[in-house]
Amino acid sequence: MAHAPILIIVIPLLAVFLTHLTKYIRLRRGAEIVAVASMLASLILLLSMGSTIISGKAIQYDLGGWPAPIGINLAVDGLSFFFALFVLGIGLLIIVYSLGIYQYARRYYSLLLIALSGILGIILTRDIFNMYVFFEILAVASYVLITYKRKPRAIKASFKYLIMTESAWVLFLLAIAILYGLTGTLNMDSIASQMSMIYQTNPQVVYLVFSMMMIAFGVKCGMFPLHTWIPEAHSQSPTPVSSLLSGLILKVGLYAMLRVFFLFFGATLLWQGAGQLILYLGIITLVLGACLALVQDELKKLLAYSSISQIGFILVAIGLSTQLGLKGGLFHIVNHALIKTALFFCAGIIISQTGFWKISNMKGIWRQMPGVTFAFCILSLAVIGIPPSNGFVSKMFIIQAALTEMNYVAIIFIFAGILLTAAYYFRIIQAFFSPEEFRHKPDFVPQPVGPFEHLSTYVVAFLCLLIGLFPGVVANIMQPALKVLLP
Amino acid sequence: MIFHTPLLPIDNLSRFMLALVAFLSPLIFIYSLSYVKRNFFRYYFVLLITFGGMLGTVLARDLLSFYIFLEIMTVGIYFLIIDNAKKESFPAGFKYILMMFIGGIFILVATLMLYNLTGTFEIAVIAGLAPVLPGAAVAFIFALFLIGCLFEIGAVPFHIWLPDAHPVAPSPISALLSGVAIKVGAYGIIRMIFTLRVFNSALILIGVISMLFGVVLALRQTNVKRLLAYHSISQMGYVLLGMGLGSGIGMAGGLFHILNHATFKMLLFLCMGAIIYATGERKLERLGGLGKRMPITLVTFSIAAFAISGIPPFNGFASKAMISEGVAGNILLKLVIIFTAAGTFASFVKLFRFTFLGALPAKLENTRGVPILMLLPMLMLAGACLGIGLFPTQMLSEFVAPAIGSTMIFDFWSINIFIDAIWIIFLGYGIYILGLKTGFLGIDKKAVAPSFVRYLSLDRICCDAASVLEHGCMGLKRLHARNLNVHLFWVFLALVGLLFMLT
Amino acid sequence: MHRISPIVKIFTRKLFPFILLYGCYLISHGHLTPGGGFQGGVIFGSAIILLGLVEGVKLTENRFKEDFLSLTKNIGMLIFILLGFVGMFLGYSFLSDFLPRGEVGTVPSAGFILFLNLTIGFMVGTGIAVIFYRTVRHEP
Amino acid sequence: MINGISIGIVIVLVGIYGILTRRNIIKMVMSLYIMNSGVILLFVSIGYIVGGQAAIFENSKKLMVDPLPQAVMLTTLVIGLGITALALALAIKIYDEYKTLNTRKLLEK
Repeated sequence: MAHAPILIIVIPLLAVFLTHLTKYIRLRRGAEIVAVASMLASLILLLSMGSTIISGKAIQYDLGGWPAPIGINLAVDGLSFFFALFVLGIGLLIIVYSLGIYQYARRYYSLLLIALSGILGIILTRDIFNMYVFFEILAVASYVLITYKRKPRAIKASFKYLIMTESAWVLFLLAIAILYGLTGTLNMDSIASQMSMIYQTNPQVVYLVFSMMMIAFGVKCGMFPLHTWIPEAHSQSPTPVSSLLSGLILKVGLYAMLRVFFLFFGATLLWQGAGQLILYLGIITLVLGACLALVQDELKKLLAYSSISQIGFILVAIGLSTQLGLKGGLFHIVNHALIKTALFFCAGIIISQTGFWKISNMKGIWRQMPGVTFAFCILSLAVIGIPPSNGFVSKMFIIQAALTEMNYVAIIFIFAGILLTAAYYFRIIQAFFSPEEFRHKPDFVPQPVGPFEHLSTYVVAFLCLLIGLFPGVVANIMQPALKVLLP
Repeated sequence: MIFHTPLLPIDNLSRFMLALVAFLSPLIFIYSLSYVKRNFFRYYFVLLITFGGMLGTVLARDLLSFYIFLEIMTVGIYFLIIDNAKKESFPAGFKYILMMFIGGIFILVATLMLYNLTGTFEIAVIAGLAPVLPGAAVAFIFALFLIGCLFEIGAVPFHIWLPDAHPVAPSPISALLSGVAIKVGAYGIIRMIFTLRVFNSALILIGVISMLFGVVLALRQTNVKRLLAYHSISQMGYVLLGMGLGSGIGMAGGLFHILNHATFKMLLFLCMGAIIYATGERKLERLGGLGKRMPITLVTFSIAAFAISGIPPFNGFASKAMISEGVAGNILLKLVIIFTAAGTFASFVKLFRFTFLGALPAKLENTRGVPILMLLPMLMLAGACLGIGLFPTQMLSEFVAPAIGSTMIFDFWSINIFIDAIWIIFLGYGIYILGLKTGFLGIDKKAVAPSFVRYLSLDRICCDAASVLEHGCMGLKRLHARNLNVHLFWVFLALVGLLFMLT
Repeated sequence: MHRISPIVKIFTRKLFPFILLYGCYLISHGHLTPGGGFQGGVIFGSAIILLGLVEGVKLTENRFKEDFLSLTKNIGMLIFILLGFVGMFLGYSFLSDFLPRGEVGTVPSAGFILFLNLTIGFMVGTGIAVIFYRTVRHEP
Repeated sequence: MINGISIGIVIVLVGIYGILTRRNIIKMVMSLYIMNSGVILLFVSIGYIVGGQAAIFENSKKLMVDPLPQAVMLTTLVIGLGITALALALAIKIYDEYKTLNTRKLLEK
């Protein structure tokens, strides 16, 4: 229906305030019901637009009736539909996972919904300042979510995350100011149309704007020099929040990078220096994340470093800036979001049941929790890229893209990256299956792990294998997205 | 759309390998029925996945599904190796999966390069296009694919995982691993030779090195399964030599040796498994005099020992004769073949002497025979060795030759083959006696191990490389833990860096 | 804590309603003169904070109870979104101006922007008051 | 020459200097807000037209300053408020737990 784009964003926002009001009605788990209902409503609305998007047309929507260059308008084209779909899917998964943990109160669900509506806003908006506002909404919600359990280390991690993100995003605001000075509008499409002319007159300014935006998106998606907040933020936050962080927030940073760079600088800049630059930064991120993960002993921190190195893979794929490279990159974004969310679920279940944080004292956990270990094995095989899983398909596309480009540096480092990933994931599997008898933590009462956690983990593990076996389904949803990026 | 993988129809080569995999793997299932005592569900679940992976690899009509099933098989075998969860099985498993992964990526890169050249993964189509493709690219792709498969086979420069994986894995798994899994790698090479029509003489060099390296180190071993593992390397050297010759007879000899090696190597591992099952001992020093207690294992072991060293009535001699026939011109290769055969014979005499003959150590007083379910596969395999040995011509004409699509008759019972056999026996016994005296066989501890062997071994080089990487990563980690201001400084430094890089 | 001098107490008690009136002026003339929902709301909040500082938190607590304030905050936001929906139901797009525009320069001139400002002012005022209550009651 | 834009840039640089060198986290939050206000000044002064009148519409056709940056900067101000309030709250909690505000000491804790 006509108002679908704005409704997708506003319904979770509406649900935020409804969850606050459920305090006054006696519905026992009102907040959860409202949260799940709002996500389902948004999902249904998005799917209702699916048919038109797949056939290639984009849906415009002007907020408040003002036409494009003046008012804020939303556009749902191939790329945003693709991202919105998997964001809503994973958002639903995260909410279902946190249903199990009973002590999460209304405040948690309202913050989660604010974050999700922020993400959806970023994906659907076509106005660059509006994207900044939604990024800030998302950022504020994630700062508070990280500190939800009020652990001192979590507060320190959240503070670090806040300072780093905000100081980078001041640069983004500067970039918007410069763009507004040059083009006079805030709408992405009109800026893009004038971009090539601006590049002719003064390329220096375009380079400045590009590097500022690169820094801003780099902090959000954990690129090489800007990834330092990720390990603490992931390991100290509650499990569903850390999967929200690495599953969605890193991916939205990548989405914004894709959207802005290919829209603004696509024709002029990307094919000379910038694409190569993203490639090399991706390679450094890849190797750094993998190396640090090799020597890491805390499970959640290790998964955080592995997120950084997988983001490196995606950056390499984007840096190649060919049709095949983008296809591999987009596919890997979806795969990695799915797999990493479920990996954090497994880590959460293990930590809440055993109370251990370090892998070294999780030895021989296989007898205690065979199901979770089995799911963990499937998921880590998926991250490495063992064939029947979906990780393999996207890794294959990325390698193929690097081969067609004859970019030997990229191939060698992708090779090393896959190897290092295999090394640190098999190190974990080795610890799980080790022969020593599992020593319980003295006087530790394991928290109750309800059916929701196990259910959502196994569903995602099965989904990974399913996508691995039938990648065609995701590939043709991705087709319109590729046409948007590389016409 | 992406994965239209036409698994069928298959040509003769796949049918040959299918027969090999399909006939031998069920024996593993039967054998492990009584061998495996704990966590049955996990063991059989992963074994079936591995079996599926093997069948898929053999039946694959296009390179991509070949790679996919190869990876499934590799991961399956990894979980089987760490199945009996002994302390030392994990480093070996870790080394195995990483080495196999390197090989896998080589194969994947080669497949994708081929896809870029020809636009398809289908083997048949690529075979058709092969002559028209640019020569240099085809040679490079073949080299990549070859390296990948050599990892799977465990040829010399890439063999590091094999001697560690075998002693640690449960016996049926090491039988499966060296009996069937290695053969799939050899199948990959043959398949690639046929599609790309590239004859690469490097194979001969690698084959010869593997043969010598395997035999020399096998003589030194005292751990029963490690000895057999080194022999796998040397036997696969034979296969590589056969394939490297490039002539029809060489290829047929190599293929025939794959079949023979699968049968007698699996039989050897099953016999050793029976001994370990009965006595619980792995080291030769603590074994001895089991002949009386385990007669059937004695018989089957001796058949397999004769087969592997190429003594006429048993199946090893047929394929070795073909390969030595193929290599007839070159004296040096002839010498190498004779020496390896003799060395193999010597080490199996040693094995035979120290397990079945000699005094029964006090501890093994009450060793009983092995349950029937374990003996059955051993007897069947012994029968197969004997049968192929007695009727090699029929075997060659309607089973091995059509696999390569050539009708070939080879006279197995000619006189010089008998002379070679006698040469092997005498030389082998001589080496055994010499080795016993100088302690080279490592039995009675006055071993004179040349120090350079310890220094040269690739294994140590890899471990050192791994520890260097470890220190590097620890250094990186220390470098990484800084306070907030420094991390912010990195943010703005990145901005300046980007600006500098762009302009 | 030294005692608040009586002058300050009397003045705040007398000035309190006028501060609120000034806040309302800012909100209602948001679309005409500099001001608007947020600024007016901040004035509301500062009025309550002033009362809290001078009279002591317990007195202001029972006058402006905290959960009442947070309830109004949430309801304010709900009304804002519903106003957006009203625009949508009347056939225009979301948050569009469905009221007729009065002549320039008078209060009803900007259609439904006035109601938006009201809700925002309401919400921000109560929100800042809630922040003040939480920080005052915080003990390490 | 001195106009709104150059002063805005200077303020942002002051903020960046502050956030990089100060050890005390409260001072870092303050310099964060300085950076924010620097950008706001820059953005607003981009829309400034010399001799333009304040963008309040009284149906007179005089030259008016571009109102869009000002409206946009209202939102940035609100966001700046939210971020600073949250950062200070976190700083208070950090001080409660670790009894120090120095980033170097915080690193070891």
